Amino acid sequence: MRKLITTALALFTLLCLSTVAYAAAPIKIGGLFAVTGPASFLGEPERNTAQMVVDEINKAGGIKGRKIELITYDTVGDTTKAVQLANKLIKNDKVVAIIGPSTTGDSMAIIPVVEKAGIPLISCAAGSKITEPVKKWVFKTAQNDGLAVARIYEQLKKEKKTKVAILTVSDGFGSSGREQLKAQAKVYGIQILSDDTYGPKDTDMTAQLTKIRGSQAQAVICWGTNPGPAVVARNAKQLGLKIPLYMSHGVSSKKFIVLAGDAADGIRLPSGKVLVADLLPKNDKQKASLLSFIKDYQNHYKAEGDHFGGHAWDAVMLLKGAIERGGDTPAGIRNALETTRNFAGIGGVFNFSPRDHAGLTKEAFTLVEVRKKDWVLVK
Amino acid sequence: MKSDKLKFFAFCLAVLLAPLPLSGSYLTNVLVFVGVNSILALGLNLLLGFAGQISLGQAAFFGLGAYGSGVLTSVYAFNPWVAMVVVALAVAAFAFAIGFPVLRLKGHYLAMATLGVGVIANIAFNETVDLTGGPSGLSGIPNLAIGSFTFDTDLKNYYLVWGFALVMILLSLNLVNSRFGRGLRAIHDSEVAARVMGVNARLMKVQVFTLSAFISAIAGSLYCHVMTFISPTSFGFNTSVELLTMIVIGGFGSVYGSILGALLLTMLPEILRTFNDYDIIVYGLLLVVMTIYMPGGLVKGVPALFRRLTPKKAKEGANA
Amino acid sequence: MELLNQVSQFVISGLATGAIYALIGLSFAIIFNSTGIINFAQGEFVMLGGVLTILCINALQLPLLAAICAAVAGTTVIGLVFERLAIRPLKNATPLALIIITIGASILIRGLVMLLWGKDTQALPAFSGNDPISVAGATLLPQHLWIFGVTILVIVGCRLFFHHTISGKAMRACSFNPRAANLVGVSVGRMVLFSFVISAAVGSLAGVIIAPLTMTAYDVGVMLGLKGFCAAIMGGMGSGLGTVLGGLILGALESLGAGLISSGYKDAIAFLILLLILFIRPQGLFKKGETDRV
Amino acid sequence: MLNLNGIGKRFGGLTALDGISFNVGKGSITGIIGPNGAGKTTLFNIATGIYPPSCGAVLLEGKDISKLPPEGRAHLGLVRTFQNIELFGKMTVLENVMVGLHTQSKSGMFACAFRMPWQMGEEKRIRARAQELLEFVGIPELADVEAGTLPFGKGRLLEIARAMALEPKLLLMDEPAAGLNSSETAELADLIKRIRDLGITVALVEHDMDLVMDICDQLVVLNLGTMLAEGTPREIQDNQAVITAYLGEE
Repeated sequence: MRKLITTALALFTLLCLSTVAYAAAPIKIGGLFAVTGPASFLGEPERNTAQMVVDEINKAGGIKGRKIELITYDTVGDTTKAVQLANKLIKNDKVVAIIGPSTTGDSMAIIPVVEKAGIPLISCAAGSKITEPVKKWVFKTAQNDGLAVARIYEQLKKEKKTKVAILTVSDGFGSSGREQLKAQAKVYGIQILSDDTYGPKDTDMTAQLTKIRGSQAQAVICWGTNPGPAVVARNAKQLGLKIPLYMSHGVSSKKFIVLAGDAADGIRLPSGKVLVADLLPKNDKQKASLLSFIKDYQNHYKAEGDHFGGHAWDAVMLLKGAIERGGDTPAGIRNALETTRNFAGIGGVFNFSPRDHAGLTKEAFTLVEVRKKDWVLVK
Repeated sequence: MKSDKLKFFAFCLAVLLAPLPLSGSYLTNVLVFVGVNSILALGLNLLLGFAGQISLGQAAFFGLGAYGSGVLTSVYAFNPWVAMVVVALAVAAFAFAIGFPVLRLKGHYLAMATLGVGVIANIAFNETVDLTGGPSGLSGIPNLAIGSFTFDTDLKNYYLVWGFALVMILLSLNLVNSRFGRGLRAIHDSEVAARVMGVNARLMKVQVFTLSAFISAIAGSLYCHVMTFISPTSFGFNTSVELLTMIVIGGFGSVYGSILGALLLTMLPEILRTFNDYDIIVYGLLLVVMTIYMPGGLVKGVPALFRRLTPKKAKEGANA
Repeated sequence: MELLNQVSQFVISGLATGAIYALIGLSFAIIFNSTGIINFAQGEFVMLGGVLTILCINALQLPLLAAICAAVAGTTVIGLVFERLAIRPLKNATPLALIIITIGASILIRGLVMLLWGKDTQALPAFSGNDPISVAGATLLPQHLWIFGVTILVIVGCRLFFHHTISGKAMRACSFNPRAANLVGVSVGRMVLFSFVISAAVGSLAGVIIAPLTMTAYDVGVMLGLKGFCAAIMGGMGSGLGTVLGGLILGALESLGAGLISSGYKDAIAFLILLLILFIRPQGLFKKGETDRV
Repeated sequence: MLNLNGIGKRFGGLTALDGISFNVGKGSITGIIGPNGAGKTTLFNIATGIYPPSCGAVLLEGKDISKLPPEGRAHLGLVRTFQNIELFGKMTVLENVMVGLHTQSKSGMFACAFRMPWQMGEEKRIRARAQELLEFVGIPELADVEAGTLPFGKGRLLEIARAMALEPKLLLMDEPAAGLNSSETAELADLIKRIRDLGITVALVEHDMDLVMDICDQLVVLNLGTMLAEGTPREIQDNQAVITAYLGEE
């Protein structure tokens, strides 16, 4: 109770101070996140992070003396709602830019809306379709699935493993990964021996893994988000599957280790650097951003910031940079975004250009392995 | 009869004028979806509210309509209008075919069978990646157009969708107050008695099931051309339940009730005015509380409540 | 040989999953048999079992066994409250109204758990370790044995209760003819309440014993509930053993389907079977006689 | 008119009816009586096609209709009323009768939805005919009342009007006097006679002996699923087996 009062008081004082300090109208930006529904594991940290970053910016004096106002809505991972809410942000709230949505589906659904309205969108979803082909007003911060696939294939090639089995979840994340896994296999001279899927709510994947065990595959790549991959890890251990198991960046959080328990040991996955920030060399460009994000998130939410939150961090910070350079009009922001160079964020080092609105290279990913319930870098 | 006509004209007028005060507001956009949901709710209400046959797989027909139109126009470059008609007829034929075995079932079993159809359809949308784009969706669907006039703004889409909705409403009103509609309502009240009266219950149930699938498929086509992007999540079990909720809230067995339900539920986030996670609880509570205390939905429940509160006027305005 | 091993693994894994479907199916059948209601919120009882156990362990620091008992008891209370608040007030309930109410209740329960507990998936430690056991060329986990064991216990328990105790017999009487049961002095209302209580307990027990394998979250109930219902339908919605067989067959077919045909269409296979059974043998696979299902 | 030939019905192991055979004469009023549990209602359900018989055949005007569903029999002129009056409670009194006119009209789904001109004409005709029938049974003033709110006696009259709408050749009534007071019963007796005078054959299951003896031309007595006796009311009153069956009950 006392805590509540203190917080309320603090907020109130802050409010008073801020109204005195900044008379200029705030810059409105919109946020669309799937805070509830099946994609809430993305939407919730993203919304939290976005709000946190905006608060921090405002606390530090805003952008050129003007405060930012973040207006967020919950899409529930429902494309229809996403479109309605995007319209609401643009027409009612009159935002100058939108960050999110969390899922590829929601992003694809609102692209026609923002393109028509001419409002810059920085999507936090991973699907490469979002920015390929390049759309005038659409950018994204989440690393393309293709980059994660490339990172895994590169490692396999280094170990001279050429035969793999893939097991993907049948939702947007999994099917996008599956597409990339198949598309890039040839480039790396890799042969996909079996191609299986599982449902997002499935509770037993031994059937698929048994099939894989019976094949000549030298590695399994599983593409999904919690809890599916944890079940896969446990089933693999149950079946005594000997070949290495690779996961996607979809499970690159401590949560996965908790869920998979002992079975997580030895599993490798490509991850944004946020997971291993403290292991990075001092000269890593991203290190400063990463450490500040982790520290802030810990302070605000008493929880570990993950790389999903990182997408929103990047989006807000990119927007901040663009507003500083290009002013507060949608067109100005868009043009400034497109000229962003060497922005070291959470997801990687961004370099946007008229030809590339995703801005990352495969260096954005590092390959990590679970060992003794913690992450280590794979050399 | 006269008052029915008057009511419909008043409603048409309201639909026609509604966007004017909203000019340019995003609410026009929301109203487009209210229109789509109205058509869907109406289709389900014909089946559920009038004939008393539950369907938890309505999203399947909605999805088949949307994907049918979407794939035909974006991949095979069909004329959207032709695609809409072809797809709606195909979906109706499909419903007619499965209608006979499905509608032999009653109550819970019917609910489960229709749910099964819905689940299977949703899996099919997810798995036929080459055709539908799978879980990541199908984009690049064109807007509808007549000649060079393209339905590409909210306002144009509003009149497009509501034009369809009004036609459906008119046809439904006609149907309900006719030989066919009476037969359906008789089946709902007592199937045995209806059959003894010479009502071919089996055939009529399948017919209305087919009709409701047809209507849902049209709604699907409209939806895909308005959105220009579709993904399987829009056509899952939740959608079917949402439609059910609309009817329960608006009015079981009432044409205008379907519209009211669609309006309220689509605008629910606006009504609640919260950015919070409570929507889902409100949904659940509404379903339970409404079914127990207001089984006729708002359309019948509110006048009844009003009558109870003002006992003197009890005799007037009995039939809403 | 390799194929044979694979098939044996498919079948055994399938049976383990099937045992869960059977338990959940049984909990459906218990309510149906004494009330004629299909409780669409049944899956939520399963979810509550797992979620409450984890909650008891994490928040109250209870030992596993105590936590399980507390969770089952807690779910039972929720089942009781559910019957009182949502089923009892409905007079002259039509199947339609009951379907809608139980769907509403399931959404409500799910929503409340999401708000109070969060959206995270959580794991429960296995009851007795994670070292695989080898059976007929296939491997199992100790937890699978727990599942089989508890399933058998529950079946035997139900059988004894419904055929050899006064309350059990009274509950069966209610389902055959509530009016007649009422005339001979059985309180139908109390029996309905009873059936919800027992069913909630069985459902939550199913939720508890699979939580270590599948983990749990606020939204796991939907699919499990549907599969359990499939099992019950296959078994003819009543005969205890029929439902169990239904569950086991469903689990095995699903697993074989995923392994040998297509993993993507696994659930579609399950529901296709459900539809076929409803169309061709609505009285279930193992039951003879007339039904009012058609 | 209606021939029942060796009808038998078993529910599981229980034999509800066994070897029932009799003939309902054209233009007559036939009463089917018997103590509780004699199988009267089951017999009715078989005659109207609600259940299939386990053995035996139902013939209407010499034609085997055993395999026809209820609606098919209705089309042939075999119509029934129910013991617990099965009205369409949420529809108005007039609409109830209009459903009865279903077989007398033919507009399909499309004609109804698009309000074809001839469908409108048909609708008008149906409405007028329904009003006539309400007058025939004596409740024209209740046309717009919701049927579910009617008192029991009026409900019975409505049910008869609705059955009459099917232009039956044979009207089967399941305990028409059940739940009626004495003045209502007298009214009913009068109505049934008027129906017979229209040339419609009537068969009824009834407990009210006074009513049965008053209006029936012919009686059939069932006991424990078998036929006990058949004959005119006078013959039945003197039949020893019948007397024993009824008295033995008490």
